[in-house]
Amino acid sequence: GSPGKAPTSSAGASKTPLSAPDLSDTEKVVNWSNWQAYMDVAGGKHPTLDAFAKATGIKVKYNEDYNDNDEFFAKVRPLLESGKDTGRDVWCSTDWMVARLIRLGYVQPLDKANIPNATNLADSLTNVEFDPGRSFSLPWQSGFAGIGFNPKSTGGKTVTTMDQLLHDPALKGKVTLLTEMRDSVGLVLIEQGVSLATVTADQFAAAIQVIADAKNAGQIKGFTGNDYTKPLASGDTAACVAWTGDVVQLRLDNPSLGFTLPDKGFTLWSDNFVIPAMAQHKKNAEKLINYYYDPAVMAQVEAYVNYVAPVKGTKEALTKSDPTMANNDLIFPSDATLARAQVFRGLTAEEETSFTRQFQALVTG
Amino acid sequence: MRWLRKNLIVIIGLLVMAYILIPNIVVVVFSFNKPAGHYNYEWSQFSLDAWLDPCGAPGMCDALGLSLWIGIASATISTIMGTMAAFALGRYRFIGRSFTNLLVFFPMATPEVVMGASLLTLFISMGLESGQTTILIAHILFTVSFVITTVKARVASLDPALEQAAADLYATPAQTFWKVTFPLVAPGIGAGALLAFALSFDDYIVTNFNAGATTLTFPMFVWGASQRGTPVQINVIGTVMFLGAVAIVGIAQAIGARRRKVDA
Amino acid sequence: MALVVPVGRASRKRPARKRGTFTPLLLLAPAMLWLTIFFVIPTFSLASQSLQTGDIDNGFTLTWHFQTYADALSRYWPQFLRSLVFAGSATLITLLVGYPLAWFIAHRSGPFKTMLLVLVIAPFFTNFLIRTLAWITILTDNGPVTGFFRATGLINVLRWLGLVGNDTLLYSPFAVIAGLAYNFLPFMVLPLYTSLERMDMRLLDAAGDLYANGWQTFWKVIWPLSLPGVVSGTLLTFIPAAGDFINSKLLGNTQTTMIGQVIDAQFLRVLDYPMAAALSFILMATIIVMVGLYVRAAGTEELV
Amino acid sequence: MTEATQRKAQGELRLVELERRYDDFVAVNGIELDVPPGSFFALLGPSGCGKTTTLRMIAGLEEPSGGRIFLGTEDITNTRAHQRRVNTVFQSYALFPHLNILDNVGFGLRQLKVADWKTKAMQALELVKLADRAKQKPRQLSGGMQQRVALARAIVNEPEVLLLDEPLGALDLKLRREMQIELKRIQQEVGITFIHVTHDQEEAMTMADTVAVMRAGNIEQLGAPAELYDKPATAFVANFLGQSNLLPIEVTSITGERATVSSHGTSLVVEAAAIPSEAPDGLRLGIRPEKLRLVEATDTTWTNKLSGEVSDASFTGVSTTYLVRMPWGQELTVTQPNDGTARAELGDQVTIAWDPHHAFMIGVD
Amino acid sequence: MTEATQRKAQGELRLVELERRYDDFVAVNGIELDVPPGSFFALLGPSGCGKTTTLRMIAGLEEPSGGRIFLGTEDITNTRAHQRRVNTVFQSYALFPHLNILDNVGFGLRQLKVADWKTKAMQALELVKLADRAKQKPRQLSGGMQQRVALARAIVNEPEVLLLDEPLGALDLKLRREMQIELKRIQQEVGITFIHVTHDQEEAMTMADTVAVMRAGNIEQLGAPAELYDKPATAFVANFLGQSNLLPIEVTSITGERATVSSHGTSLVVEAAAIPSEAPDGLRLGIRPEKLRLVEATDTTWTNKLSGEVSDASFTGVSTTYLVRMPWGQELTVTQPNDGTARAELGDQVTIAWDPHHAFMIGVD
Ligand SMILES: Nc1ncnc2c1ncn2[C@@H]1O[C@H](COP(=O)(O)OP(=O)(O)OP(=O)(O)O)[C@@H](O)[C@H]1O
Ligand SMILES: Nc1ncnc2c1ncn2[C@@H]1O[C@H](COP(=O)(O)OP(=O)(O)OP(=O)(O)O)[C@@H](O)[C@H]1O
Ligand SMILES: [Mg+2]
Ligand SMILES: [Mg+2]
Repeated sequence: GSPGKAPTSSAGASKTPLSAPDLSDTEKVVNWSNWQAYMDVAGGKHPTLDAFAKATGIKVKYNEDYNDNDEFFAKVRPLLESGKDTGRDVWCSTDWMVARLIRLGYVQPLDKANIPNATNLADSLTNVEFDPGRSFSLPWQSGFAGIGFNPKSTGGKTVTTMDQLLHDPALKGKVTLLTEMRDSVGLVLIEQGVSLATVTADQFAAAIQVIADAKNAGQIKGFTGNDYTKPLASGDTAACVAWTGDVVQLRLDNPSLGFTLPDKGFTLWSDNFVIPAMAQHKKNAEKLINYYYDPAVMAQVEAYVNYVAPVKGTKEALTKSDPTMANNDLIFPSDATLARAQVFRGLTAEEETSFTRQFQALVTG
Repeated sequence: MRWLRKNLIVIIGLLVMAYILIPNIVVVVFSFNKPAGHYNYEWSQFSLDAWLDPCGAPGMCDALGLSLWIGIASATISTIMGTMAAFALGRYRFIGRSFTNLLVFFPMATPEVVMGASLLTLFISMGLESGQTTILIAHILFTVSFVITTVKARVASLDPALEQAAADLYATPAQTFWKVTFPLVAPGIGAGALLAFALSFDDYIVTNFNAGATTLTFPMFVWGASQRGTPVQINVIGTVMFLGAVAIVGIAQAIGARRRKVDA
Repeated sequence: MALVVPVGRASRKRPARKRGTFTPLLLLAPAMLWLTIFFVIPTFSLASQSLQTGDIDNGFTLTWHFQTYADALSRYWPQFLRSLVFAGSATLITLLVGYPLAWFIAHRSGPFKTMLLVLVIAPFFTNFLIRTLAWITILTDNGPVTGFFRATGLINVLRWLGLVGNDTLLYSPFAVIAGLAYNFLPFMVLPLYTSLERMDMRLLDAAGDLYANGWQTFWKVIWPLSLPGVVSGTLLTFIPAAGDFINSKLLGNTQTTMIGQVIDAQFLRVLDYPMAAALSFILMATIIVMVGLYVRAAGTEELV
Repeated sequence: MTEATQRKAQGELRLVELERRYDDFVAVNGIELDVPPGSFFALLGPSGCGKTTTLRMIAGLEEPSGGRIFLGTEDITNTRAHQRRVNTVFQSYALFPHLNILDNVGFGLRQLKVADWKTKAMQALELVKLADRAKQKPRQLSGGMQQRVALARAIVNEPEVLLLDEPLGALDLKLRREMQIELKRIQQEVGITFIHVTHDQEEAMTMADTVAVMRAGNIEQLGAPAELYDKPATAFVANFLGQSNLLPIEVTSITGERATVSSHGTSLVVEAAAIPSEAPDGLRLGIRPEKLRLVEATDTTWTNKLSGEVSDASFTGVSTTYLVRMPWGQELTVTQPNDGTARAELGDQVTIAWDPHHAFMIGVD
Repeated sequence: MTEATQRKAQGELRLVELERRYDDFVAVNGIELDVPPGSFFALLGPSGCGKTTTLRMIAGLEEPSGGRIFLGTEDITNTRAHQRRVNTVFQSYALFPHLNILDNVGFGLRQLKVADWKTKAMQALELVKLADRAKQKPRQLSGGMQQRVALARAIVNEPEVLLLDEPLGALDLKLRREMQIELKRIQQEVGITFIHVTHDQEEAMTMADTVAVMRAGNIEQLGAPAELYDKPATAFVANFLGQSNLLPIEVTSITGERATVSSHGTSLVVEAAAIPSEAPDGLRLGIRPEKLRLVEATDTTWTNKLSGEVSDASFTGVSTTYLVRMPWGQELTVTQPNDGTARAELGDQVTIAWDPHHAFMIGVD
């Protein structure tokens, strides 16, 4: 593409991402927007970032301003739409957002030549439906959505299925689902035996209906973002759809908290590195990605963030320093566990609009 | 009984004050927590760790600094502009006054998401790069209405005789303003400035839209952090800000009192 | 439009000189310029957006599709209504608790006046999220506050009023209203303080002398004289509260959704910009109309 | 005026050791006062002597620092303002700016639930000649009009005790006289106890049954108007109530009813009974300017004569006031009625004379 | 007082057709006034006649609805208040509540950049006897003290024109007299033009060079005090400035300097020159109460005598005032000095007399 191309008023008109001249060789910096607390910390610094700067001479401007996929998208969309630089060279978006970004032509293909370590990508993540061959994205962290519960409030019961979550009278009015559609609806779909890779509009609508019924019956008290953690910990929420990383953290405080990955399956999500259109330091960004695809480096990160590492060999690297963590099935899931994980398929624009609308009608109704 | 009647208002006032401050107390308590994980929800054990390392959460102190500076700058500017406008609206009658009043209410009635997004679109079409400037502009925009409304109430009830007395004593309008009007309206302006600062310092939604890649404000930091667990340092900052404000006021008053004593 | 706000006795006795006519314009210029550039212009583009159709993949075009407004109203009127009711209740509560506090600060706090004013604002120094999370801690099901409500039977009153669903306080209309009231209390207290602080206490003496007891003095003298403060306080509370969504999101349940949440979802998640814009306009229009009626009814113009 | 009769003063107002301090400043210094029911009591005193403070304590608007207040047999010290059947005309008017004149005047009546408050308020407004202003706001009235509203607002309630703090100060002489007559009439008709602070001595003299002169928080002298005027007990009272010429004297001899005293070498005759027994030292003889006559130097009908030079003469309508300088430098003030008798000119050598029974004597304070 | 000399009144103050309306109410009705520089001008008039409004227009605090104001040759109608070398003592004081007494008084001096403002302000405070209150706030002072502060605040600036709106109304007689003397001294020393509104007629009479009597927005009469008093032009002035007894008369004959008139059948002698030429109808003869003497019925030294019955007698310090009822029902007021002459009793039949040159004559208004 050409940087001088006039910004078009209608989005989506350009499906080929715009690229800017790469200043990587002259400016030894890379701007990375990431989620909060998604990076190892020691003494007020990020050791792996410092090490990267030391090793390559590239300074990472690490900005923890990616708080929410939708909000972040709303913030950068007008810039991307009008063909302007977002000021960021790389960020980490969740799978479905990556799908949208690719669809809209807002992200650039990765130059794998600069990322030799990309081969360390975990096998389960190499071929995702929304980005075949991983040409635009590489996962940064992954996790599962399952069912978290607080035995204090369930009356000692464990919650093992979505069906129980949505219908067990013991949980009535003390259940929360996530506002993350693909996790909340995904779990219900899986429960119904639907594969997330092939989900149809009818199946989706049926799942929505199940949730709507539960909501109308007063079973569901709310749909939450990350703020589900506090009520779960205190017992104000008895059971909810929850993410692995959070539960690992919560359990450190409160070991009695339960977490189930339903037998029928559960969702797997990843937050993925992508390089936005018009990024100024694409090559530096790719070097950065490459750096984190070194298992030893990823192990350092993992020791802090407790999510699922997408890099092969991380578990081995971590075993030396922290064997308990290395043996945690939620951080380093076994192959058997991974086999049950599903990823929501990429949606067409129309599907995305329709599904989201249905789901939001439920959330804000 | 008599005592109760005389001090009833004090008792109620203190109770309401307590209502306002209870959450702060929770925040203070948890600033001494040492959570086992990232989440600072459950009391785990007493520790001074966070206090000894208040900037231990990377980026937080930078974000705090930015928020403070933006809060002070935007409160200052919007207080000045808002006070001026409040005087015009509270005191003069002119064509378009009702419309102007309306215009003042509109920004307060606009949902923040919408305001943030439309501002972003505007900035982009103006070619303004997101960053401190855009945050500042946005903050002034949504705080100025609050200042106007607060100050106007005070201006409206000002006794004009005093300003006339000043004019009679050779004070130009500007001098009248600074020497008589301002001191008398000061509580209103002070309240407006406090509101403006508070709104600016605590805003997330509008700010998030208009912040640049490297301008992370404190609320953005907290919001983001809460997605993965809130560091104890956030509570420390809350406590420090809280106690700091109290200390500043206390010291200022002590100095004022001493000066008065020296004067007398 | 009746959006006129108290004009002091100033207006008549002040010499309105020829050059005086420009003074208000000069005074207004910066703020109005600011509002015009950064608010009015975007508002026009928002208006146009509300009449567009399309989606982010294919872009939006202006089709003068007024139907969006009809859809917005028919689909989301319960949320609108709820927002107004919640914001109204919260405003009432802040007025009820804020008034004594403002009086206390203005007249009974002696040297602690400034200190208390800053303390009123102090919650804002800790982040709104942290604050709300602290509320969740306070209102938690097994906490002392809920315990108190249960022990005194107040919880049954709340349930009877439909403010809580079962015997817990959290995630209920009650929690949302309480949260709104808490968060917007400073917006009520500060303007009230401002107008109470300069009240001529001799008038209270006069009322007492003329057989008005404390309560009557309040209603007949203090209250009407503080109306400018009451009006601005209620406006500063009600308007933002009606558009708020944080409180209903964090403290409420699926039955407490407010319109701010809907707009947020339409804008950010559904990406239906026309719908979001239309909803915003309806919200703004509703608020402005209500405020207009309110200011006229309060009749602050006639005061003093 | 049916309520009025029930409401009229039942008992005397009694102040016992009433005291009020502001920090360490004593505004009212333990005064004792008995005001019989239905009497017209005038309180005089220089600026800042504590008159307003005293009234405010009686009204219940100021809490005494010490002492008690009785109305009849009842101790009302701790009764609240609105429960006392006492009304005040405030020195600063204290009209309610948000109410129109009629509502201001009707305020108290409405508190008392008087049904026809409007009629009564209008009557009171007619009394103060402001009936045509009933619908205006206080700020639209002139100073004197506002004062009359304040007056109407208090008297319309016909309380047991009416406190008037310079209620006529802003009125022109003519109106003041009319109002004085009205006040006196109301007071006698309704039988209210009036406590009247005024700076118009004539007002105090003509209207009051009893006059109290305050000085720096104390009551200096109390008595019937003529008594205070003719026989002031202290130099302060003598000079405060009208002017006095004070001559230092020494008693030289007392024979029966008459005594001989000398002042600056001149021998003068006084009434023996007038010499205060307790304070024989530093005695001064006082004589009012209007009791002094300009006489012929040769006139022998006068026993007391002094000669001097006219150092000033000023015409004041009813009379002319001369300053006559004595040989020892003191200037005596002489007021002569403009009754057609000859006027003296500046510089004239004149003789002044007085009747012994017009003189009074006071010790040092 | 170096600045003072430069600052003293340079030119006369001239009001031309000055008018002020409030809605359709005319507060000041096109008055014409010339006040020579350095003169002491008194403005009298009943409550609400427009005195304060006039002063406010001169000060520049109120915009005239019509007419012009000149100071010397300069048209100051549109000059703003702070640019006029005019200071005002406000009827309502208008002290700055946030400043202490010293700062209140020093306010104008500091505006004028007078270096030793503190010394001067203290001097002014000493003048009004409040030097010891310099550090207090206005609300800590009594009413009279506040008024004195207002006075000090205005005079300390020694302006060209000083407007005094009842500046001594709240002071006791003694202090008022002292202040009058001080004011007069300052006025003469510094040469300021004073425009003084007062309700104290004696004050106006003794202090002013010229007195103007206002009535309902108009100037009714203007002249030297004695002239106004002795020869009032209208019944209003006659009654406003002191009391007058007005007898309806008809001229029966004029012989040289004397004229004979008859009133209710009694023949009286008047000075022919006193008969107003323009209004021969409805003539009334006026005579001041203090010009009337109680005489023996047989006394033939008086040409004008009337007989009646004492219907009221009241003692007022300096003098006693009698009401004497004439056979035709009218009551005449007679003031007799208490100079030791015999007093009449209620019900006594008395004869009153006066000197023809003390009488004045007025037509109908
Ligand atoms: N703001 C106003 N609105 C309407 N009428 C007013 C206003 N100010 C003054 N007036 C009217 O103008 C007239 C003159 O008022 P002004 O204050 O000049 O009287 P004044 O001569 O000073 O009387 P006083 O001796 O009682 O102070 C009054 O009748 C008053 O009611
Ligand atoms: N709030 C206060 N704080 C301090 N001192 C006060 C206060 N109020 C009154 N005083 C003092 O008390 C004294 C008496 O005041 P008060 O008002 O009773 O005087 P007054 O006799 O009414 O005088 P005036 O004739 O001037 O009205 C004054 O010296 C005054 O300064
Ligand atoms: Mg007083
Ligand atoms: Mg006046």
